[in-house]
Amino acid sequence: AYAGMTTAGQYPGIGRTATPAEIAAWDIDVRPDFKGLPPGSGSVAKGQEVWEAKCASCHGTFGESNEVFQPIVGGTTAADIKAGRVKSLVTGGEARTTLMKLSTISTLWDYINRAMPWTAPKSLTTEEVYAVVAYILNLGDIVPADFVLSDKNIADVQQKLPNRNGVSRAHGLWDLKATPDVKNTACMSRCETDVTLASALPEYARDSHGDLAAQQRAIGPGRGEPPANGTPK
Amino acid sequence: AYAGMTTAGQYPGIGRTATPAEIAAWDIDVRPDFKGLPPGSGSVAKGQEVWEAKCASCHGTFGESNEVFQPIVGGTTAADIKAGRVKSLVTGGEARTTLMKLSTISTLWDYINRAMPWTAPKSLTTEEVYAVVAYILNLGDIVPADFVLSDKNIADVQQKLPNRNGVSRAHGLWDLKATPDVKNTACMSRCETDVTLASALPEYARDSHGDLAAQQRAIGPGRGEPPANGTPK
Amino acid sequence: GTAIAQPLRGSDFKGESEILELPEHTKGLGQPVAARGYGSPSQFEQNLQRRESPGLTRVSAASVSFAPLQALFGIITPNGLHFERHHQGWWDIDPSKHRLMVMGMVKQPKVYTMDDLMRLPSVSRMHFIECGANTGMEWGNVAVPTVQYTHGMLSCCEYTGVLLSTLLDDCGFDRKNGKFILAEGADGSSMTRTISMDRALDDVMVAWAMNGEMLRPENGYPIRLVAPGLQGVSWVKWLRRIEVGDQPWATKDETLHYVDLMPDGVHRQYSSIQECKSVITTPSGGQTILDKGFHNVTGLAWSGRGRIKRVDVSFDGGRNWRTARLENPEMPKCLRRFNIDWVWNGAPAILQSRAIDETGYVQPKINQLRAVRGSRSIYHNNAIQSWKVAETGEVSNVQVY
Amino acid sequence: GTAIAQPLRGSDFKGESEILELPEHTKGLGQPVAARGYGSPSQFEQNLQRRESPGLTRVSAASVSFAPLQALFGIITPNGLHFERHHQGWWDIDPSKHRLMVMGMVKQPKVYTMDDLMRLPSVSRMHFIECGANTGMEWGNVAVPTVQYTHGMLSCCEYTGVLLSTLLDDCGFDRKNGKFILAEGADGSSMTRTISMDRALDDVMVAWAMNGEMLRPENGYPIRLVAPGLQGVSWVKWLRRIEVGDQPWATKDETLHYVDLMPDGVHRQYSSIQECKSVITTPSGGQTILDKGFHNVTGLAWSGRGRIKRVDVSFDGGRNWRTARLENPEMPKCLRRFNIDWVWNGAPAILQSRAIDETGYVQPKINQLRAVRGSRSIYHNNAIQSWKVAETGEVSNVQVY
Ligand code: HEC
Ligand code: HEC
Ligand SMILES: [Ca+2]
Ligand SMILES: [Ca+2]
Ligand SMILES: [Ca+2]
Ligand SMILES: [Ca+2]
Ligand SMILES: [Ca+2]
Ligand SMILES: [Ca+2]
Ligand SMILES: [Co+2]
Ligand SMILES: [Co+2]
Repeated sequence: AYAGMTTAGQYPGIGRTATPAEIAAWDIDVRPDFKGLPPGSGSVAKGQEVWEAKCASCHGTFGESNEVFQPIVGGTTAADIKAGRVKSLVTGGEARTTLMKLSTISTLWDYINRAMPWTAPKSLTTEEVYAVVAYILNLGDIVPADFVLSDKNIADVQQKLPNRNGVSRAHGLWDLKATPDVKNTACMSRCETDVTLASALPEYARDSHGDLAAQQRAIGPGRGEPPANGTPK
Repeated sequence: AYAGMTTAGQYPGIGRTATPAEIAAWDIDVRPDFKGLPPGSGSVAKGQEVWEAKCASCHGTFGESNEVFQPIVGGTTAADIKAGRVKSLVTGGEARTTLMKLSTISTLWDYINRAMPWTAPKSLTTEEVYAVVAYILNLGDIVPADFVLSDKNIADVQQKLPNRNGVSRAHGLWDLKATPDVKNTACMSRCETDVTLASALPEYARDSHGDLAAQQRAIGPGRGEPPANGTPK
Repeated sequence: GTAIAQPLRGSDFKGESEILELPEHTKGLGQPVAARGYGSPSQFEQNLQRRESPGLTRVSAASVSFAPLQALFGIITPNGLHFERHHQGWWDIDPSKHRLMVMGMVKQPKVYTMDDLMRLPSVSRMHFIECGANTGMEWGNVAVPTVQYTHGMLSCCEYTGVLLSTLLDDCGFDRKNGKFILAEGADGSSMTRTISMDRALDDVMVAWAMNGEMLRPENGYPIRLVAPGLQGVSWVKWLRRIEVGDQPWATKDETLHYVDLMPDGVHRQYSSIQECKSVITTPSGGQTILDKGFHNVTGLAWSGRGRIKRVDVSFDGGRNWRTARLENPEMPKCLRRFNIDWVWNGAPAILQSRAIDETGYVQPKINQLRAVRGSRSIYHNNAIQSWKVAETGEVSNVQVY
Repeated sequence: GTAIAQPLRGSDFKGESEILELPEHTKGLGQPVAARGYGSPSQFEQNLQRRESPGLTRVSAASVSFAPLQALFGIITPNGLHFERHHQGWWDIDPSKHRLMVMGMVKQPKVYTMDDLMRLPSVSRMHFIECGANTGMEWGNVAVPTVQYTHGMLSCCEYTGVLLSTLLDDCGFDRKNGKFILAEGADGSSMTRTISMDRALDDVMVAWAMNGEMLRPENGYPIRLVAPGLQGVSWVKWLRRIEVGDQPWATKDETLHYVDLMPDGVHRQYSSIQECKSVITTPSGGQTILDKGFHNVTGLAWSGRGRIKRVDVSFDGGRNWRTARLENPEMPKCLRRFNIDWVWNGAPAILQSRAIDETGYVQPKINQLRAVRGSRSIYHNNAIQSWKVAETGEVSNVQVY
């Protein structure tokens, strides 16, 4: 009965067909081309309700809080919306808000739908997700206060994202066949002629990680403290 | 100062010379040629005292106990002493006493000195070790009841050990260059023509290792119990 | 305080009490076998724990704990010390209730139980896993004191599981248009990552075991993706679903995080290969060298592009280099342990290691990386690490060029 | 009871509740990182413990606990499940007070602290360790039910330490007359074993680490001998002393035990090489095959003489054989994992594996071993293991020829 069944791709008795209902229950991802996006809509006003009830405690009333996670809103301008490039990313420091980085609106929709609120992921209705995404966009001055986000107009909103043109895949870290961007050589002698000490642990950070000696094995060469009988001999 | 010090065998700063007292404290091994045997002696009578006070509780008054470990005494004959080969080893089952196997007297001395009594190893004096070895030999009828074992006469006693000629090093499991004694061939098809079931777990032993299902992972193919929904389909 | 063996003192030195007075364990009876049916480390090893870096993240369930590389040996990371990275906390999932669904552009979408998966042809392979953000705190300046915090988002295990290609074949995936897969976890964050089909078919595994036993809960029990050479976030834990598709997904951790900011303000998206890298683990920051004289200097090297072919070590801040001894096995996308002799004469020194992989790529200096990528990239800092040894024997984290 | 994925039932089958109702862990927040600074296995893995074989020994401190091979993966044995063998119990020794003495036929007898040893040039290598008495209960007849008890005195780790040759060189050993070394432990039994100098200089190590961390107390913390290819008893734990000599020592465990009784009543002394051997771990005795259909049959192979080159598997009691897939790495004196496809049609079957090492030695049948060595040898039973699969799916231990 099992003759010939060990040929590649055939494992008799293993696994079963997934049902449509099962696929529907788990297939929640939404892609940049909006494949997977469920039909529906939500207003900024409704989004504000959701936000204040379920999000603001962690992310701040205006999405500005740095307490639980980096700020969601801030750092984008009307000029950025026009250009599709967030200018402060060129010059700014390391503080980057979600809206500064967001290049695909699907990402925000998908993530809130799957993972937020943090302590109760997947508890939002489809309308609530549309609404709260609309609200965040409104906080970022990307859509007006009377906006209703829906599967019909989300592609238009995509064209307003401040950083929609801000990403690139032309680099050496995605495709194994691509060329690395940084090169060193395997020089063996008289390589650096002047060795400059560019950086050391700042004084204020010395204690930041607790008692370092207590994080080392008490024997062997990798010890945190020299032995009782003193300094190197 | 450290020039040239990484040459083989030279590790500056590592380790120190052992002192004579330190070597004496740890160098307790006694070899078949009696290298390492400390001078001294002990009588069978003294040995009986030691045995009854410190050994008999585990090994039995006559070294016959099987409770805590296999018997120490038994299974040797006067003829064995003469031949230097224990005859019952040719025909007997798996029960083998210490004296049946003992081929070098140094082994008994060394082991009792280093490891017995089990709960207080290295607590015996040199005299006590000589004595208790003498006593065990006497229990095995190898030395008389008035015998005093010493570093002077131990080589003579070696010549009386029932199994002194009972060992061999001529086999394939000691020297990597030696030839293995058992050979099989890598036959691939029609190798065994009749497959005989020679042995299976006896009924009485089925429960000997407890609930086997509880010793298997509860998932995966290596389970102890078939799934609730039944036998192979 | 522990004693160092001293050179033989005057003739009045009889010996150490540790030798002359036999210790209790040489004169007594110890504990029985199976006293611990599943054992744990010695009581004297308690300093070695995985630890958080204070201030790095705001909440501990969306955070990272670092492996104590300063105290590990060889290439295998003990499962109890494997680094952790969770986005919505970890769970100990009942494996009998766990399912894996493979769907999307396939002929037959399928559901597998753990029983099903573990009956399939399996492979066992050793691979490193490194978080894309490892050493990320050091793009700008020295920020953290020890190798646990500079490089501790790195671990290496022997994984056992089924090749993802086996599952994709079993479901009859669309070989023509199926260019990407999405892997999704079963935790609250339902972590999602895109992997290109060529990599998925190459060496990606759905693994249930690490280092001989089932995955630990913190590492995705009962199944996780193993994506050799790719950054850790792609190694989706508590894996529940694989979808085959024709486009990448631009998920939250492909768009808002794990994107590398370049000097021109552009984010490199889908940056995921962990390039060739190495670090000296002993001696390293926060340690103190015991004494002048001979030392074995040791560390780890790895590359997401394949095998490690050579590691050079410098003791003078990069002026001169010597080639280290490499331990076996030589495995692709796996850690490799290196060792090199050093006689310390008590003078200040700067120690560095530089790895070369089978593609010929040479691990770069921090200034070479910064010249191309700036210092706001966060991810994929594979710079040569420098440790400064002071005259006192204290070792600290520095950057030189 | 766990569920097996069923073929798609009638059109009324909407799906499994495990999928349709999202589990708690997909809808909530889990535990933080570093909740456990040193982690442990899932709560669902508690069946897997090292265990004693009842009646094998009389007291548990001079006994053995067996590793649960039936549930392990790959080649690495998790340290918590490594088999144990103690003669006078185990101890957790303070490493700062532990010393190693190297003496005898050497120019300079020396004492090393742990600090000293760990500064020396180190190596990291993967090796199996097998007790010489492994499978010893089966010389006569089938005696025990599962692979844990038939083969569980077997483990495999990545060891880190210093080569014994480095220490012998450092002390200037007598190259001409120093033909043997004695290794001695620091426990109550002060276990002593003779090793010939050619082996000692070849690949024997003084190791302090197993699988990336320090040795476990049960395995000799802080140092043990690693004697690749030799039976476990030679891997002296809690090592305190190495003596160089010109003759073997005939210690208790070289004279009264670990001697192999031949049919002529002679004991083979110094029998210590672990010859080529293999065993199927899944399916194995005490397990039940879930279902007809496809199964991955897997097991372990090893040889004390070097590398494993081939493993053949028979499903019909040795009539016909197929060659299994071998996993990498291929390391000398190290476990090797094999896998082979099998479609079970529900009929009774007898499964066997047969390993071949780099010397060309073919693992023998039990009757071939008995023909030469009888059945009272106790040690070094490396026979082909047979597992019988009944129609019910139950797997049991049998001997066939
Ligand atoms: C209990 C705290 C908490 C609540 C309530 C909460 N969040 Fe979050 N949120 C977080 C944390 C923590 C993260 C980071 C998760 C991670 O590291 O992956 C996050 C991440 C996010 C992000 C991704 C930001 C980025 O740049 O990666 C978005 C968007 C977001 N939350 C939106 C929401 C919305 C909308 C709600 C309410 C419906 C909400 N959050 C409720 C804690 C919370
Ligand atoms: C508390 C129990 C106990 C006491 C007391 C004890 N022994 Fe033992 N003895 C053992 C055990 C257990 C072993 C096996 C140890 C092993 O497995 O290595 C043993 C082994 C031996 C052996 C080795 C036998 C062989 O064939 O391997 C000899 C000889 C021996 N004991 C002699 C003595 C003498 C002499 C004394 C007293 C001075 C003594 N024993 C006291 C428990 C005890
Ligand atoms: Ca089935
Ligand atoms: Ca989808
Ligand atoms: Ca010193
Ligand atoms: Ca000696
Ligand atoms: Ca310079
Ligand atoms: Ca036959
Ligand atoms: Co990460
Ligand atoms: Co043993």
